[in-house]
Amino acid sequence: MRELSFAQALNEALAQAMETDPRVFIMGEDIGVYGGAFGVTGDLVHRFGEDRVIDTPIAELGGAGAAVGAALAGSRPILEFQFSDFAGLAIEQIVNQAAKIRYMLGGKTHVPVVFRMPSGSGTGAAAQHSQSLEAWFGHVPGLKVIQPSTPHDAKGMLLAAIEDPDPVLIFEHKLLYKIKGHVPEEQYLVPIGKAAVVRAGQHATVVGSAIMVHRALEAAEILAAEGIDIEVIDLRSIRPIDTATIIASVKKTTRLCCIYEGVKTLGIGAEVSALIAESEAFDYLDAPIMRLGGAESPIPYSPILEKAAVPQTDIIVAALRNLVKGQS
Amino acid sequence: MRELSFAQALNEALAQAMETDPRVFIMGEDIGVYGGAFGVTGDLVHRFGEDRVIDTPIAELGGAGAAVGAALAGSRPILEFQFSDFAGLAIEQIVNQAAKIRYMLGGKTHVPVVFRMPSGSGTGAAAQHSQSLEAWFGHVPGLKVIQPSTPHDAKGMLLAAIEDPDPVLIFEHKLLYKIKGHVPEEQYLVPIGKAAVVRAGQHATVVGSAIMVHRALEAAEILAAEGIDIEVIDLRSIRPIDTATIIASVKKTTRLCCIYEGVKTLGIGAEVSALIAESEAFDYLDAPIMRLGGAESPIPYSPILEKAAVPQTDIIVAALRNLVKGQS
Amino acid sequence: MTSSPKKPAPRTPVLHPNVRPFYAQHSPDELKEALRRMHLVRKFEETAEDSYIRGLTHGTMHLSIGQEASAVGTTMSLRKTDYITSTHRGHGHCIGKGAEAKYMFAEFFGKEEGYCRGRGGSMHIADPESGNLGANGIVGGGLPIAVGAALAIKQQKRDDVAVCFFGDGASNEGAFHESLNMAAIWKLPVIFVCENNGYGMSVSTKRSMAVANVADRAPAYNMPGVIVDGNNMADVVEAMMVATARARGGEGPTLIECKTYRTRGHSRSDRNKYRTKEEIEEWKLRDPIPHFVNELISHGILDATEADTIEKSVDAEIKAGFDFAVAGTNPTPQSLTRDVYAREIV
Amino acid sequence: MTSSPKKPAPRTPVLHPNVRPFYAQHSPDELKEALRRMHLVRKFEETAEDSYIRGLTHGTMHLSIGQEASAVGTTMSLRKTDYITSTHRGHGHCIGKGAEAKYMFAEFFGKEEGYCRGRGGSMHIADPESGNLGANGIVGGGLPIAVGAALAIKQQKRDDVAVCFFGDGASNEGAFHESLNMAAIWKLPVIFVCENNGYGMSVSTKRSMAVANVADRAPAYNMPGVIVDGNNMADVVEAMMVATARARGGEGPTLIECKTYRTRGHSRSDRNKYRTKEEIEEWKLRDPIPHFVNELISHGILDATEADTIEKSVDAEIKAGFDFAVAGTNPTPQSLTRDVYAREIV
Ligand SMILES: Cc1ncc(C[n+]2csc(CCOP(=O)(O)OP(=O)(O)O)c2C)c(N)n1
Ligand SMILES: Cc1ncc(C[n+]2csc(CCOP(=O)(O)OP(=O)(O)O)c2C)c(N)n1
Ligand SMILES: [Mg+2]
Ligand SMILES: [Mg+2]
Repeated sequence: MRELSFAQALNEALAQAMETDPRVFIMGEDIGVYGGAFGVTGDLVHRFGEDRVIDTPIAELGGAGAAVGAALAGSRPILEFQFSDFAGLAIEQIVNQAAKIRYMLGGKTHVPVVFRMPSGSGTGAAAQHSQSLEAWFGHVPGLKVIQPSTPHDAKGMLLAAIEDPDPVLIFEHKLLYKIKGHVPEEQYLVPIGKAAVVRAGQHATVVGSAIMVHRALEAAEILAAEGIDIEVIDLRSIRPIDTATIIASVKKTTRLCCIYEGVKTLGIGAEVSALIAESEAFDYLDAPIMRLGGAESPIPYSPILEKAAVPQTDIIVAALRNLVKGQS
Repeated sequence: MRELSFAQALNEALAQAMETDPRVFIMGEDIGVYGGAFGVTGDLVHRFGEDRVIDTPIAELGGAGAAVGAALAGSRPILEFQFSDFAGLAIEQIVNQAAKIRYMLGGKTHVPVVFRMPSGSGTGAAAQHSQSLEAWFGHVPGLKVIQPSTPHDAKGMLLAAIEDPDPVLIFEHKLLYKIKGHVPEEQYLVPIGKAAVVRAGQHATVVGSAIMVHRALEAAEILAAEGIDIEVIDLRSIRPIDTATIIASVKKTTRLCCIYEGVKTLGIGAEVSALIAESEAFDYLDAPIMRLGGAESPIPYSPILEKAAVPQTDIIVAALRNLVKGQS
Repeated sequence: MTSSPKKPAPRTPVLHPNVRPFYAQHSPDELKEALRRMHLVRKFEETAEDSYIRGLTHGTMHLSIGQEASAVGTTMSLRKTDYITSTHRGHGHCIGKGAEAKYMFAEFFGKEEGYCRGRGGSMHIADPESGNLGANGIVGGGLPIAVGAALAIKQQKRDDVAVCFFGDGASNEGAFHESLNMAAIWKLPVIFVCENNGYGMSVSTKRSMAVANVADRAPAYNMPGVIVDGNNMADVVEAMMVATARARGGEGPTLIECKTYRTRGHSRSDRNKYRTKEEIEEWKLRDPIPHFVNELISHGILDATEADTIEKSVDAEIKAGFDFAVAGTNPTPQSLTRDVYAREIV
Repeated sequence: MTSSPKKPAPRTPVLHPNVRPFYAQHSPDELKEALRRMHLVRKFEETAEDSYIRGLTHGTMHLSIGQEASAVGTTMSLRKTDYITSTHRGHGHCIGKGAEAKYMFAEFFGKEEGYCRGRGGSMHIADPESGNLGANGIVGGGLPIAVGAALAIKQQKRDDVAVCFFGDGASNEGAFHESLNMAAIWKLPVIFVCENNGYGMSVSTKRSMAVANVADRAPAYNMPGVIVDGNNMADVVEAMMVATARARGGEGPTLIECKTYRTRGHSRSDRNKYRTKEEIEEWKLRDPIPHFVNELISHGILDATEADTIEKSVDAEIKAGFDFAVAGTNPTPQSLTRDVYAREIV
């Protein structure tokens, strides 16, 4: 079974898409000879040339707008933001243009663009380089927002995003780039909008995404030793969100905890909680719906504080034990 | 009792703040001789001069950054975005700078800036001029986000925002500018972070903000005739959010409906629902938590579609009847 | 090279002994069609304004009355496969690129028959079929989009161009800087057409820029910056002939600044407090349409009766378009979320 | 007006018969202090780099080694009440504006004693007390902030200035355009200092701009654009003398482009694939520090032993600062949300 890192899986998806579809090209800051700030584009510029692997000036708004325009003109652009935080400079093009153009034009056109969003904390890069902004874009009709947690899904979901006729944002947690896992060599699609039950359990449902899926699985292993049986769902897609899978799980386990790195308030866990609280699963709930989200602060530099700012495995273990056993 | 329109109340707040505090100034597009796109600044340029009522070029990022810089240098800037949609161009300065500078500098400075955000639909201005983005900013630690629904609160909360040492965004629903109400002549503060129970009721709690408070009250009146007694809470502040007031109400009424104009998914109703679902009030709930939010689409131009895109009174009435009586 | 008015315009303009390139290189039919479109823009907007005043439509509306020469002059010789990105003041660009008034009216009235099926409205009327990538409610929003369209053109090895419309006010947006820089370093086939009507809403260029002309900013991108009388068809078209030849030839972008004026307010809510009646009246005397009619007549391309026929035919088209729109179908609330995505979410 | 080296610099530079203004108008003590600060910047960064390599700190780090003349030269004559906005490569600006190495080290090590109490780290080290409004992790983020600070200065009728540091890469951001335009139309006391080290991360200015110099963009804002050898203290300081005099005198902003080079990689992850060893070595020969030492000696302001003494004193300060930082206090997790707001949320 061939293993690749998350970053290598993304690189392979980009390479295969460019090989099979001449309309596909990638652009971004330092994605050429530098190979990308996180090494995802690697040597693609040498394989596909500077016309299809384009180093942009440092101009996020212009870069995003150029991607939108190229998509409208029949190309298939993939724009890498060096850090998802910098997309804050391009919100106008992503949200006011890419997300709305098709609708504003009555469906007479569409915008097949992919925005790659390296995100999350844990690298000591502090407040302006560590945000998790997936909830923002999940709030925007016209966009699709995905967040793979494994190398396998990273490749399959990026290929699905490139093949999708609508604008897709793929959030790539920086701490995942180096993790390894099985990745098939052929091109394959992992559908957008489908969550995955990555661990079956009886006592509680944990819904998480990206790095939090791994921490949830660690926590589940620890709790298994105590006879607490946790079901873990990898959300994978923020918009559209796979409500059915979560409802089915909660009906079975009767307990729900949402774990996410983004700021707790108005983060993705708020939506997951509300979806269940308004659903038929509400009557099955045996406990309040728990949320473990990022702290109500910017991400600090100090490693001690940075760790404290997002849910860590020990915290998750204690919280789930409390959820199931009702103990603190 | 003196009556002023919502817009006049804001104008009076700006004028009084500038009279009493020489550090206060306002800037924005067409706020001078034009008087503001919605007439809020009116004739202030004639009263306070072009040095304190500054027409900026059409440059939202630069304007917002200039406001941040002026705040850091000891002034008290108030920036008007002509439409909150255009703040999408200035997210970088609002979210990466204004919200984080104090924290990144270890509390050694602070950023007393106010951003005025005319928002919402109902004016036929279509997808790029009608958004309700309060949820986005409510997700950002370091910012305060308020959303008054009456002329009285508009004046008092804007004065509180100007007096506040931290960055505050005030969302002004365009359909409210013309509504009239009692406004005291003196300067007064309506505290940021406190919701208001604007109608006491027994059978269900409705939490809304801005224009939705008015529709909720209309709906409550209609339902009162059927013997359904609705409690209406005006959220007023999105960040910080007044959880205690909502919890107390839900414990009493045992039913909750959140009504908001922003897109339903990941909108403010998601947070209100999740706050209750994780709280001690959960055990008091006799029904799933209901959300009535904006449609999962951009705001369309056609008046028929535009109406259908956000909760209207008739929809609210039917939904609340269903919530209380369990009928459809 | 030829000056025969029958032949279509060659790729680069040619100076004719006694006729300027615009007249030398466009056939009478082309010139008359240009005039017809100018009338169409004018009368479309006058009728739209009238419907608005009569309360037949809602929302807002930005009229380009007085700017028809720049809108039609820049678009009249474009191919269908060329692109434009338009603005909030885009009715003229839309018609210039080949849109039909009836579908524009239908959009303006929020009907399913409209170009945007009633979803877009006045500020977003656009016909993608004709290469119009969209009007834009965001000032400067179309600038990087045009650059991207030109990038795609280059990648697809086409010799089409992207024409990017924007105003003087938009040139103060960061998007202007980022877009012109990218177009310049990548030598893209973009023509940046700045319709400088002297004001960004209420703020004059004197108050919003430190230079006298938007074109004075072109050297910062090592790009030609051309200033023309935006109310003079011949001036506008000849600048476009040079710029499009440059762009199609792979020589890169050009910035054309059309000096013009909007004789109506910025939008419906404008009380014109920031300018004088005199200024407005003075510019009304420089109306591009009669000026063009007179030039056509003086060149013997048109006579008074023909001029009248053209105007009458436009009146008829407008009337028919208006009736078509009024009789159109309203969208149903059930169709609200249709077309949010090209692939409906499962 | 005087040329006596004892007196502090007068507001406007004066040409001395045979000594250039920089030497004529700064006292030996001022000049030696400038040298000391250049050493301090260099040695702070070398020590920081070493700690990083030894795994004593985490995160990333952007070194300005080779750029000390522009950092210190632009800041040495500023008042405490003048402002600067700095960048991700801001250690030099911070020290130039008067910060102490020990508190910078403490920040670098994430300690409560640090300038940002360990919340900011290398990319955000700043001492607001000394008029440093902050380093910035967002390229171009400080540009409009400096404009706003200058706007406040003007409103408060002060004659202070705001110095805005940014790189060649940042000059391609829309924020550059919007900021220079606002500063120009409002005649604000801002000095835009572009430290052009030839690259924005891996992309050379040849690939990211269509003009040869960032200063070539100044005319678009009707602003003076001055180009100086950024590795030559005298050149940098004299350009600043003129610009600050202009700004304090209410004559408006200036753009100064310091041509320089970073001899280290962009950040820790840089493998220098985009430039040649030869280029780096060539620039190392143009190291601003020995060049300045030689000039001071040739002007008889410094002798070899004194030069050595200064360097030794800096070594001691660095050593002490490093030890201070290592011995510092780690923040407690409980303090995580402290200082998010100035007025704690009730
Ligand atoms: C980003 C943005 N800022 C502000 C506005 C509001 N607005 C609409 S048109 C306009 C003036 C634009 O001026 P200009 O670019 O000169 O075009 P003109 O209206 O003169 O044709 C303004 C401020 C907007 N729509 N988008
Ligand atoms: C808005 C934004 N885009 C990209 C980055 C990533 N980044 C950090 S520094 C840098 C290069 C900046 O180049 P320049 O302005 O020339 O400054 P230099 O690093 O050369 O000192 C880049 C691309 C960022 N921090 N912020
Ligand atoms: Mg204009
Ligand atoms: Mg550089």
